[in-house]
Amino acid sequence: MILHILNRSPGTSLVYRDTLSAMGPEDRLLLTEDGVLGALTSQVRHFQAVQGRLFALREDLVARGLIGRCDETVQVVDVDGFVTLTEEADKTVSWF
Amino acid sequence: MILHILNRSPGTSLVYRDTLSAMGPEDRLLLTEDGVLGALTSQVRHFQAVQGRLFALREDLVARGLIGRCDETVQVVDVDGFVTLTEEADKTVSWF
Amino acid sequence: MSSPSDANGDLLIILRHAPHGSSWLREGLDAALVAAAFGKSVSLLFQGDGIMALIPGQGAGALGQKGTAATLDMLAMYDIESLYVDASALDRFGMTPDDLQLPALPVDDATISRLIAVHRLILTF
Amino acid sequence: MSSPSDANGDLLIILRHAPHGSSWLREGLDAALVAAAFGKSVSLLFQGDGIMALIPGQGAGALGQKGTAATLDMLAMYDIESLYVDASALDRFGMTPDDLQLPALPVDDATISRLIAVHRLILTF
Amino acid sequence: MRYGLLVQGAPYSSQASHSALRFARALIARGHRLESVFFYHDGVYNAARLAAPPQDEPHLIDAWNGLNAEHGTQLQVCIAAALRRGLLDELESARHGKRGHAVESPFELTGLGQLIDLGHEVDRLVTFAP
Amino acid sequence: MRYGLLVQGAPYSSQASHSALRFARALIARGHRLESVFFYHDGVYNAARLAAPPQDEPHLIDAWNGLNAEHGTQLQVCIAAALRRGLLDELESARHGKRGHAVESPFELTGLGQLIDLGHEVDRLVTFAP
Repeated sequence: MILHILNRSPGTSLVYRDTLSAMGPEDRLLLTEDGVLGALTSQVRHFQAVQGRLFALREDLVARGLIGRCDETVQVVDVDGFVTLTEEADKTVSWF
Repeated sequence: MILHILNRSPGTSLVYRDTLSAMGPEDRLLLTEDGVLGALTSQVRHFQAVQGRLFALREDLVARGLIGRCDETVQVVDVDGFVTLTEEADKTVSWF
Repeated sequence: MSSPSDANGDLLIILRHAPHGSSWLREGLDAALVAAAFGKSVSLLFQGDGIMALIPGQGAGALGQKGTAATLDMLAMYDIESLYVDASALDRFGMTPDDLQLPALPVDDATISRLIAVHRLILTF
Repeated sequence: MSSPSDANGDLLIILRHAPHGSSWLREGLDAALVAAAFGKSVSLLFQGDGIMALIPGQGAGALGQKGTAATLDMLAMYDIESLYVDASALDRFGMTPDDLQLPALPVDDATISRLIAVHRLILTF
Repeated sequence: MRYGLLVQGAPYSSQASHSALRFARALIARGHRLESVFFYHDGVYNAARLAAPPQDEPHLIDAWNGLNAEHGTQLQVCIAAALRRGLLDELESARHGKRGHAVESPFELTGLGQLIDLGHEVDRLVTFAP
Repeated sequence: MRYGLLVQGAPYSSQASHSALRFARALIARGHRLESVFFYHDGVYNAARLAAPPQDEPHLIDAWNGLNAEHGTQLQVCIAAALRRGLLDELESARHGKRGHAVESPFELTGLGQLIDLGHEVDRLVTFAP
């Protein structure tokens, strides 16, 4: 399992498309920084292909006032959970 | 007439969408830097709404080896032409 | 709030970046406050991800760096009352003006191009 | 050119940025050359706008700053021969492998994820 | 016409500075006057006096200095953006109790108000961003 | 586990440095070891010793120095990326015939080879980019 980390909003950047292309069937995707905009209910359809393997960073959602608007299909983790995800993954790939 | 200047590729960034939203019926659009990728025949459909008012910077096309791949509906100008466009416009707006 | 047709202003600042991820939004708001302090009439247009600036309940960022919520509260103090928000961006994010912490007027594409036409200077952030 | 299944390499560098507009591409290629000089087996994947790195006929940039065409020519000298290009990006730009200045193998999504799986370290630029 | 430029991109990382300099030379060659270049956001890094690019690459700081020397173009750097990023002149360095400085004349640290003034004084303000 | 971080974003301009520091503290708190932070692209600006952010904002350079002091984390700065951008230490400044320096210990200018070594030495390398 590989952890992919995406820090761009699907409202601005198309890098999410390359990220999804590069993900294997067990890989996980963590949305961080402006990437957490992709976790909103209105945006999460962009990540339908990785449903169940989609995570978002709690601190970045909270800082933006978006924690209550995060779609329920997204697993919210804090920075300790981020570390755990990197422990569990064979390696990480960052997309920006 | 207002000159809009766009330096992002439509292959990566969605800023072109906001640019087009903001353009009035007489306004012109100049593609520069990585923005000249939008002048390729395969990409120029993104800018159909401003056909006839679409320009691309020659020097940036040449540096990228793309001068021969620029769509014929795009008016290619060099940096002197860029200055002329700013003279003719009431003001400029940069999109990035 | 003035309607777009009144807004024959000195400066329109277009804010396209979300808070926290970069300093664009903060630096754009700083420019707005300084221009207002210099006596210019300033309008703000929140476009694309920039509408996230208007979401209530924002806090400090990683390591406690300041967000932009406090700066937004200062806009009224500086008489910056012409706030516009890109209606299509609101739609895209599934939001309405009621979701925003400040009263901003939703504007369509034609109005955005008119805002740009009637302001003397445009800065994008 | 090795096929993806052979590529059990040390390092995969993913190049997603076009030449000239930013230094990402150049800095990514520099990392590739240094890794190869350090004896690592290096593969390159050109993805998205990064496929523009492979267009022939590139020149110097504004003010004459160096492009990346010369660096690409050095790849073979450093034994970097595993070059892959995102097939969907080629399609999107209406290009074929014949349009490229170096022989790069077009790869589909499944192959891209496999490339990432079989390399020890992945760097994106 | 009188022009002003707003540069927001770091040198060497983005093409913004290169494009701005190219445009500056072209507008001057056409007989216009370039009053000032204002550096904001990561554009303030253009003022880093210690920049030492490889000899086969353009030296952007020298190029900015040349604009000032030959055409009297002011080089104004937003002080708030600069201090955060470590671009202190001698005065600010002393004020912050530090030794050494990273910015020197003809680049001058100044307030954001100068950008607003510039934008309203000149006939055209053109932004070059990363 | 042994971790390394690659930081590619300028401080104050992007969240990359903030996110990297937050992650660094969390992994250390969980008992892992952070061997080194490598700064590349605009990340090299994190080493600017003169940075003077407002007092109510985090001082990122101090935070990096703290990681080094408390946990022995190396702070490695790509020398090629740094020289272009004006981030010279005393040795490079003298070598280029300049006065003053912008980078000091515990930040060290080093080759890109150190990044490659780091990536293959540690169990996890995590990139924080702008």
